[in-house]
Amino acid sequence: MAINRRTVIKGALATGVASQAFKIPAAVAQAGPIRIGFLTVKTGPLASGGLQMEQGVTLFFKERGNKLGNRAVELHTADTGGNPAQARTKTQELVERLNVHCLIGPLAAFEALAIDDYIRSTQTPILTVAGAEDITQRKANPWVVRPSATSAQTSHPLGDYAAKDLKFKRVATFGDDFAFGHECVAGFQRTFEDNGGKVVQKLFTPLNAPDYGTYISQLKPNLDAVFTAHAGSNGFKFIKQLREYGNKTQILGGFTPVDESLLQQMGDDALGAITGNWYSAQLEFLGNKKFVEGIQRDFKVDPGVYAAETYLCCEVLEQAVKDAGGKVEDKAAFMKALKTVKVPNTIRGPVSFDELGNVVGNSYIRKVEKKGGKYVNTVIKTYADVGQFWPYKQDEFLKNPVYSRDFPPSKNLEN
Amino acid sequence: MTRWNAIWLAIVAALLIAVPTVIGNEFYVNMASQVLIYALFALSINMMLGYGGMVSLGHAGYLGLAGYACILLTINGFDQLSAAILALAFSTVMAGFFGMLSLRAPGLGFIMITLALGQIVWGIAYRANDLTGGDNGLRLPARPMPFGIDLNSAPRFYYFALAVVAVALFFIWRFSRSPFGASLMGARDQPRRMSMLGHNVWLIRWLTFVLAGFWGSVASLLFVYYNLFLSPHALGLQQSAEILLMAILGGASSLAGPIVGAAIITLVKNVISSYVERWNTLLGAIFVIVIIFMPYGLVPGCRELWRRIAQRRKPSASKAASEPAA
Amino acid sequence: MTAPALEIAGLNKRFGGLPATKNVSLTVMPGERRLIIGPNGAGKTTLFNLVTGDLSADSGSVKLFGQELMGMRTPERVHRGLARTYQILTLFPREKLVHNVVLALLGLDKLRWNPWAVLTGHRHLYDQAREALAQVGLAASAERVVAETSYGERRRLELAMALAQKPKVLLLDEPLAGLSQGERQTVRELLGKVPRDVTIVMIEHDMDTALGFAERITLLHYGEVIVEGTRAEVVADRRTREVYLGD
Amino acid sequence: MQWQFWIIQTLNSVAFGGLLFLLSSGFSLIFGLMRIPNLAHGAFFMLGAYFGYSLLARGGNFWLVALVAGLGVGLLGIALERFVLRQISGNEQGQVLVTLGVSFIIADICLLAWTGDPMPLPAPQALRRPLIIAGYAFPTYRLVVLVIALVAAVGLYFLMERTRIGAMIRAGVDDMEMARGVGIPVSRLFTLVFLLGSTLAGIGGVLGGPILNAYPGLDADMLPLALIVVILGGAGSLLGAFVGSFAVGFLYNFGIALAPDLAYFVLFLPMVLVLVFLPQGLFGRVQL
Repeated sequence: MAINRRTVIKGALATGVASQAFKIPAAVAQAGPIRIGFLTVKTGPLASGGLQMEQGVTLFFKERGNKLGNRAVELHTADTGGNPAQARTKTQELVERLNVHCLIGPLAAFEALAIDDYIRSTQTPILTVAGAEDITQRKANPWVVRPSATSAQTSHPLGDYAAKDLKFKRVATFGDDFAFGHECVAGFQRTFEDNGGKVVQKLFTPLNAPDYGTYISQLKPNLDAVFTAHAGSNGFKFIKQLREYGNKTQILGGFTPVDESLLQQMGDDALGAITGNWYSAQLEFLGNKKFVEGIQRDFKVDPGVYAAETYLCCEVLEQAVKDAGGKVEDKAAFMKALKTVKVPNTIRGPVSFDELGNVVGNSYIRKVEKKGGKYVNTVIKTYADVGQFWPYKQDEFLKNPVYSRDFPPSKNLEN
Repeated sequence: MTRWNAIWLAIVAALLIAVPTVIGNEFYVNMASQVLIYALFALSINMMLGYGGMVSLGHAGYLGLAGYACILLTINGFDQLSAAILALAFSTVMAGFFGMLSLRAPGLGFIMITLALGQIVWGIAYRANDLTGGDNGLRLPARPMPFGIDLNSAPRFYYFALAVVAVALFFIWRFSRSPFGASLMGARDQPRRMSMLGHNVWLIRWLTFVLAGFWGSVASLLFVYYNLFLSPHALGLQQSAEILLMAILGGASSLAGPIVGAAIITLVKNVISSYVERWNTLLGAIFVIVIIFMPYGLVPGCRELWRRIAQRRKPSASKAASEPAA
Repeated sequence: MTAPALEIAGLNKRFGGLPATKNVSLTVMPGERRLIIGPNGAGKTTLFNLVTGDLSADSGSVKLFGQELMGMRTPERVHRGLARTYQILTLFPREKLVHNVVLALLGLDKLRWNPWAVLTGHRHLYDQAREALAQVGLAASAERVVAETSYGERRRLELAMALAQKPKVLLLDEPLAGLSQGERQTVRELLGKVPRDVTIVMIEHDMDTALGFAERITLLHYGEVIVEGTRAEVVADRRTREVYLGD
Repeated sequence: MQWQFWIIQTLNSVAFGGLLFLLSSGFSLIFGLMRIPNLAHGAFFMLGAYFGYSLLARGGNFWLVALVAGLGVGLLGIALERFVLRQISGNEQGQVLVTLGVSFIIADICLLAWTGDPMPLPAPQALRRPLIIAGYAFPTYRLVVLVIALVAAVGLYFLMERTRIGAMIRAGVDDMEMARGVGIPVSRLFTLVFLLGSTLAGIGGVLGGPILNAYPGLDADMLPLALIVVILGGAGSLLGAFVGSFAVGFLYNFGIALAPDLAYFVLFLPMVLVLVFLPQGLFGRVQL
């Protein structure tokens, strides 16, 4: 726990008062540092992901000597507590009191949605890690870029892989009963069924369900696999309980359940699980090796996907600042730079963005293996240039309603 | 009202009106608006808690009832005023129904029914995602424009909230000194005796439950107008507990207590938390320490402390004064 | 022929398997002073609770001036002219004496539903309350808080609250319990002054006072009416001596 | 619906009910005797799980760890009772505030001490292999937890019904003033009951660990369950807590198995109904 968590620069309290960012002429302000607001969760049940997010950001700016391009950086970290109303207040604080030039975060989709209109009205560029589909789709927010993935983006290739490469026919899906779970499952279901697979059972569990025993005992026999879209401690609990009930079914999953940060704790229970993700700590990119070493060195843990997300955000931000010539005060130009940025060598490989601000980049199929006494997510297949609509066409995709419990419709359920 | 009270009131009113000009920064003005909103929540729950002795753990349910009703009506084409009135009416009627269920059981039973009802509202908000957007929540398109006044700037919204809360506070203040209020407090202390004196204790409690629900719903509308967003997180048990804790922390037996409690909890959550990483521990510690030293909350506790200090300063005078009155 | 002030017929109440009152019937005429006696556990207070509606009877009938009370809630019975005091003091200890009486007056006043008026602005309530306090000799203590008064004063406050309501039928549950000799005398005189348009039913153990006060006496034993009659009849009855006076 | 479904779900129900009994019997005892709604009970359960995790990671024997961790939590309970709750006895609102405050503190400190990551508690090696029943696998460990809960229930029954201490506790539950009057050392009894109740919560946390893991939010997930059990069964009665636990176990498992869409209401709706029609719970000894 020996982390230098206090990244907030306390002196800023004195400087920020009463001046509003957009009133300051760009030329004058450019002399000062770039102010970045970082929304994360440090308390409450969601803190696990939030603390990892902080690891990524902390490591990045430590490596860069607190600079982006040639401008100094002032990082302001805010704890949303995983609560939408508090996320909004903290965003207001960052924008109104501390006059940040851009935001990174927040963790959860419902937090991102709670500040959506505020971001629009204050025109604050934000690099988000939340998965909520429509932020970059039907209700696209022009001030958002998402370098990681939508909730379903990595489920699409996994569905494709399960149907074509693994030749799976019958799969049950299991997910947290909230938007992320619904969207994550829906993406898998769509590509899987479009390629001949059948989702024969769909179960959604309340977020606060203490025990999955009931649900697990309801799983159909003769499944080729069970797909899980549980996040955080729920994914952990689900996989442990599945094996506890002696269920040896192949596990498939979205990008949350067998995260590197939890993998060692899960032990053999997770072995063999195949998941779709835009990242793995095993990726051979030079930048990633440095990142993994850095996290292991500074925090004595393996980097999870949340740490990778914010580190990735910083990489994208850095390039965009360079592209914009350091002029983050000109919001429109800076936002344009963010959306048109191409970063060839991030920890997840090359990334660019579509016109809606969502990432186009590699998507990986990974398998949990044991290497040298350690559990790892080995990459077994790479889908290149996967965007949020892959493999569908944007306009056709957007004609459909947003992914939910009921869309795409489930035609193959067995009851 | 004594002359001193009038002077105090004038000073406090002047201070409150001056808040936006004195503070200046939008963020803190918004913070003040939030304190006002939560103060109204705490004041409304305190009608039950302080005067009626009814501990409710489901008050955030009104956020769900009034809040979602208001947003849904607005989205479906109602103008802001009708939406607000209908939402308040709906929520108050539901309060009537909830009151009938909750008042079946006394004490812990009452707490548990209100908790369960709050959780059921939460569950519906969560599960009925076609209607409520589920976990993703719903957005209110815009703040209302009462009498054509645009409320989008922080100071204007602050004054709007201040006006609403002032009206509510005035009502609740009158309520606390009214014959009905006296009957309610009587029913809190000696329910059996009260009914033997001809008071319909059940009806007194139920009406209070409904009134508290009404003002809770008004606070809910302010919450929604302020945030322009509502999701199930805002109406969970956590939120209900927070509202209850505000009233207890400040002192349920006083009118100012809930306001003080609301200010402390809101500020620790939203402002202190930027400087103190373990703000949850701090909040918990405040609860424990306050109750150990001031078992009935901050405002009554401070009043008592003040009285003692004053007594020590001029022992002879106060002794004489306390003999006949006390 | 006027209807009896209080007419109880065939009243039954069981707690679990134990009968608390068994087929109790008694009739109290207007203006009468009735004493109810019986050993501990005879069901005297239970009988009061059944009459006031604190407890609901299993079967039987209670009529107040000919009007059936069964099925009515306590406050409705009170509004029809019933009042009582409690053996175990049931007051508002944190309030002033005058406020206690005001609450009693409010109970019968439409004003009690008003959430807007300022209570202390209604002087007539306070005047009436002070009057009631004066009636029991507590005029000087009106502004004191109950918790600071003596037991005897509280007993008298109980009485003042009941009397302030100007009831037609007043049930007194051991109004002398725990009082000193002097205080007993005060209360005794006070009861003597209650006008005859108030019918009084009293439970009391202090036989000196009780016998001096009552015109008719009912003896309860194990929830049953054993003896009823005039003072002399009951005292003379063999069964009275057996169950009550003999011990 | 196949018959295996009923068997497996019944086993799920009783196993979960057993765990709930370990969780809620302590809450019920404390509430019954002292009228304190100890809202820190969920946090005690979670703390037990975290203590258990750390002790197990140092290679402790599972059953010994459960006892030690439980007693650790029990000592904390005594501290809470002696130094805080005793100051404000009879002040119900104060008790609500303080116990919630303590649970805030515990949750926050757990986050600091054990990070936010879920921590698994390994079940004893011998119990990790699932049992095969009617062709279906069922986790052996859960059945063992059920057996422990039954043993605990019998033990508590003897303690309450057959010992002097139990008689004193029962007397206190029924009428505190009377108990004080006949010379029962009420103060020491309170401390003892608080120790017992908190220890049970702590042991429950360790035993629940291999099923639920230790994670931030476990407290908030479990506390409502304890409340529901106590409400359904009635406070202050061991039998009530016992029956309530299994009733909730069955309601929860069959509710969500048969009507998955009602998962959010499956516990709260029956609770409202019970309270509306039976305000004292099913076996209430104490006026709630």
